[in-house]
Amino acid sequence: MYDDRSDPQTSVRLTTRLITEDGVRFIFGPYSSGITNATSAIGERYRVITIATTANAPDLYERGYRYLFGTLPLATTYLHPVLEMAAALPEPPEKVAIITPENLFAIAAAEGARQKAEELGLKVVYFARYPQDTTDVSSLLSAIRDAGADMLLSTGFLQDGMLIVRQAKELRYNPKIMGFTVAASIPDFRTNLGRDAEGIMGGEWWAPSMAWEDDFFGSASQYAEEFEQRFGYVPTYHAASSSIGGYLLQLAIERAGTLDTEAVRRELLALDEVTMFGPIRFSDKGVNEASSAAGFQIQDGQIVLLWPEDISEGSLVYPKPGW
Amino acid sequence: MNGSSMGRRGAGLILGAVVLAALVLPPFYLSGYWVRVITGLLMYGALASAINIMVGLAGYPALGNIVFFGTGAYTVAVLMVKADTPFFLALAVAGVVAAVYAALLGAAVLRLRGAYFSIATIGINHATSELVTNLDGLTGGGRGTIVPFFPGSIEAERMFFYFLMLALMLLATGTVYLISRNRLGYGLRAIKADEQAASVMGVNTTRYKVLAWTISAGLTGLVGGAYAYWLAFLEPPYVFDIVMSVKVYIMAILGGAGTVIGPVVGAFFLELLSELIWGRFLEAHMLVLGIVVVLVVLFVPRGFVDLAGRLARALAGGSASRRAEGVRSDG
Amino acid sequence: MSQILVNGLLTGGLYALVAVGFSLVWGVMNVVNIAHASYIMLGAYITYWLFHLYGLDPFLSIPVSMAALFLLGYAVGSLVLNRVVRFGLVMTLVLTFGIDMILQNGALLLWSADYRSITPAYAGQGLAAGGVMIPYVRLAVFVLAVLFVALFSLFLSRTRMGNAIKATALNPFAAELNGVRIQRVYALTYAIGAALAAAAGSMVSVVYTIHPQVGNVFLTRAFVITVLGGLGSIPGALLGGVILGLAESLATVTVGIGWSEAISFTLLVAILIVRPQGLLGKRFFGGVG
Amino acid sequence: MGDRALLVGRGVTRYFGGVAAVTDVDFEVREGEVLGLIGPNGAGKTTLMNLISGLIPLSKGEMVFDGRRLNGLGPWDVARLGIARTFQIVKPFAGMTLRENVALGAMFAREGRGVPARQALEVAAEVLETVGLGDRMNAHANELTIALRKRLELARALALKPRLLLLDEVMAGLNLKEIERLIELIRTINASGVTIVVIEHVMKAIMAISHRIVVLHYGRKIAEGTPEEVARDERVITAYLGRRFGQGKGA
Repeated sequence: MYDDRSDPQTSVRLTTRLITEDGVRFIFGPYSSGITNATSAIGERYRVITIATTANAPDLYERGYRYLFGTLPLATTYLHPVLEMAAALPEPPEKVAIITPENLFAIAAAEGARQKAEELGLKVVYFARYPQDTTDVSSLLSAIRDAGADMLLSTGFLQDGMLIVRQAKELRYNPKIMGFTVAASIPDFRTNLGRDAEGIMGGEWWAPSMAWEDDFFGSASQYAEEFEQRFGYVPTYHAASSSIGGYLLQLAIERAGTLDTEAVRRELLALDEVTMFGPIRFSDKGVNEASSAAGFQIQDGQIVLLWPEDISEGSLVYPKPGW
Repeated sequence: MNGSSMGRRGAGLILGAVVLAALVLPPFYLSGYWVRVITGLLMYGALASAINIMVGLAGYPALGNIVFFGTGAYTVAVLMVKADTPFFLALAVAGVVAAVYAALLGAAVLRLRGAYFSIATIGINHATSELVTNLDGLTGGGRGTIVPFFPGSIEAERMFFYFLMLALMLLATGTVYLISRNRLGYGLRAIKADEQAASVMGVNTTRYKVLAWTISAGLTGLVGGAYAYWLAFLEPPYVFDIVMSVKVYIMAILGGAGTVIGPVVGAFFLELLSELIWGRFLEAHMLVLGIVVVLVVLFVPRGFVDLAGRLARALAGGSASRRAEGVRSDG
Repeated sequence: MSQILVNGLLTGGLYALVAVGFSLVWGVMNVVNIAHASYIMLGAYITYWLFHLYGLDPFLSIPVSMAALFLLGYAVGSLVLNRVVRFGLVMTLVLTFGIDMILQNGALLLWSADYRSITPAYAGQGLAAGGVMIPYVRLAVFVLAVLFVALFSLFLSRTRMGNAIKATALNPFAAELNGVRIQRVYALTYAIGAALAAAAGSMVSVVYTIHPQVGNVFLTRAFVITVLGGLGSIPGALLGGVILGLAESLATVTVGIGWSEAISFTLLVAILIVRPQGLLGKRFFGGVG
Repeated sequence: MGDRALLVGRGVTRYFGGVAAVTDVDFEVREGEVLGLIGPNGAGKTTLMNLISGLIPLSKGEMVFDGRRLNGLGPWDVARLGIARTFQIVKPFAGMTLRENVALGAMFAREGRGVPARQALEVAAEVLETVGLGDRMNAHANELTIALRKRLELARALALKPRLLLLDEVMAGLNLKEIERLIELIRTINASGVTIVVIEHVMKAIMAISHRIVVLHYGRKIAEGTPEEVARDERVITAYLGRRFGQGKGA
């Protein structure tokens, strides 16, 4: 295991090192879709299976790679539960604004949300990309408010996500729904924002409170407990996805009875499992097509799962409480 | 030609043969990882030589020269993805596009000197990066763009990129050598020393500066184009990376700006060091690199070649005349 | 629309404070101080830790962060920078780039890449005036930033030290002949630049999320503003800051936020070429051939 | 020495941000002569020289060199037409040997038909020989005394094989003996057919070598003639020594 400093040149070099120096046959991909893009290309050339556990931009899986598998559903579906929840309301919001940083994964999620919103009959009145390192979105939010959007979706990361909430509050911009992707599910988002995070919604690939379980890890909550005991913090989907990636690879190798790449690949494609991470089945492109995101809302500083309805732990507060 | 210079020529030939062997043989004996590392060294060597034309010869601190690397990389990517252009044709176009970009900018920007010029180049790099990000229909914007694979076996690919980068490095270094022996080189060195004096000596300073930047940019664009095909995936921040640009700049200074071989030596030294530091200090890698940068500026501001020359003179005693080895640099 | 202008103006005030120290060091010492980014970051962290560990109000911690960075700046200026200043601007630029790498990555090791923020009780409160929201925190930051810039301007014109700095900026050789100790002036100027960066950093920490790289974005703004306003020009920094803040704000609602950086950097290059002395500044160093 | 004008200036004017440094100066430099250019500090002598060599453009007026208009030409074009110059503050190319310094001129010499680097180095050796620096060809400029640097500056200009040579205070900072040797050198150069314009503060020297003298004051030409004529000119005396003194003597 090497630290790649989140720089593609280094990542690629290290991937090559793992394969050609260390004789590695299977690789767990790096964090972020962009870098996975570069390293999986190396894996593909050397016919080494890459299991990407945190990279789910659709572009990755549209290249026809044979040896790339992703444990997460496509990023495009990240905000679908939030939109579905909104559309199912008796008085749904009317106008949607979607903003995204310039980033492979975030743009995919935003584009996916735009498409879904239109399918559900919600009108997208504002769609914008902003620079990833932006320090000021107040004018962006002013413009969104002027466009009359009563639902704001953002696919930003922690930093810009927090900036959006703080500046929306400063501007007294009160959409009925505020939804985030990865930002809202990170504990720092809630601890840093405190009460301002109340009522914010999000999509989530996995949470300890989900009812999934398997023979190896037990239930999702058991996994989370054990994880917290060993590492000292509550696991997010990133950790769970990585654990499950390892588990799936192990299963596939056991079933293949060999470390031969082609045999293991066939077994991975044949998998159809329900795990503590949810159901998993890889499409021909290597994407987990069996699972989908859940929708949640932050209530009293906790993530409360609300969607799909059969896993709902509470009821939606709508519209979101004002600032 | 007297006897001693004949002897030196002979020694030079032997040395050249050894160096050539050292450059050609590695991919046949080393693992994929090391071949990739050395391919990276060659790439930095080529970039350092290319920036040397501006920094070392003309004395124009083109700190944002990486803009041509990114321009070249995106030219190759767009041509290969959108127009199915064969790689070598795309690469040639990348060199031309980068060169033309520099020529167009040069007429205006090269009126600036010193830090003003540096900062203008940094600004151009930033603006170009943002432009590429915003032209997402063409470039994929922040999503990045995927460049087609090299068609062939892994071994063939490894060889291909190794020798491609080697060829580019030799091209860049050879260009510096040729320039420095020619009127262009003398003219540029005169510009570096005193632009006004150079102009009244008949050096068309505007044309020479633009020409130097065009050549430097063309070479940098070629390397960027090769990089795009090698990495197979681009995002604007990866190829318009100002940290990379400053690193290349430091390499040229460290080795000896203005000398033919110095920048390559600097590039090899810093990249290898970087690789070694990285192995020892996983977390503190960039920190240690920063310390190296500070130490270089404080203690080797004129570079290794100058340092070696001074050491040699000191060892030979006061009698050794102050002869320039190759092209001398002067801060 | 008026909200957009207010946003731009408020941001512009902070930008001005971010730029003034940077502009000073460049104008007086002929040093493009890349480490300014790190000084902003360190100022922000000092305020963050004082708030989190001792509950000190972020605005009250400004003097502390300024004093701390003044000392650091003086040390760096006298021990490192003074040895290299004579090598010229490009070498010092590279040097401060190295210092910046050390400080930023040091901060990364010490405090991790985690995003942190300060949320005092009054955060998010504001003044509503005719449909325009003016958040108290941002208003305070604006007022303080302008106040700092004004006080600093007074310092330059009314004190002996300030006059020495100005004289050195105009002609270091003449100043030296008149008994100014250049090395000391340089170290002090650098220290003051760092202290001003720290003040800006403290304010950044109240308005934005902080992390080890938080200074970088502001550094790029400082570049543009300094060139826009003129090297070492204090009113220039103020004007440049406000212009940039407004321009970015307007760009967001007209051409789209994605283009705002492309525009500001194109502006930077254009101004360098057309009017290198900036809008208000005198040309201290270098310039057009 | 003929009467044919090699360089003619008409109404030569240059403003710096609204302030006139040279105003409406008419002058001519005749083929083969040594023309002295004198005037108190700030009279515009160096500005005029910068205008001739194309370092700064004219605000008004025109200049013609051997039938070719100089207006709008870059300094390199002017140099290639055969006008070389030295600078008041010497500007040797740091990092180059004396030989390389001088070779540069040969490389870019007249009409742009400069010679290749190797050949230029041969030419440089000859030129260094003529100015008396032949034994120090591989030295660097910063190792030279000020007197020798002035000679280097001169050698560099000569390498351009100029028809017109502009010398801006080549004697400043030299001792008497050095000045004498330099005067000798300038005469030799002039005798070889090079027309020369000299700016000089050392009055004795300029009176000795100039065939004619032009006097500038506050950017205007106030007198012109042989050294003897100029020395008797009342306006010149006033300009140099102050109004009252000039008037008193005239009265």
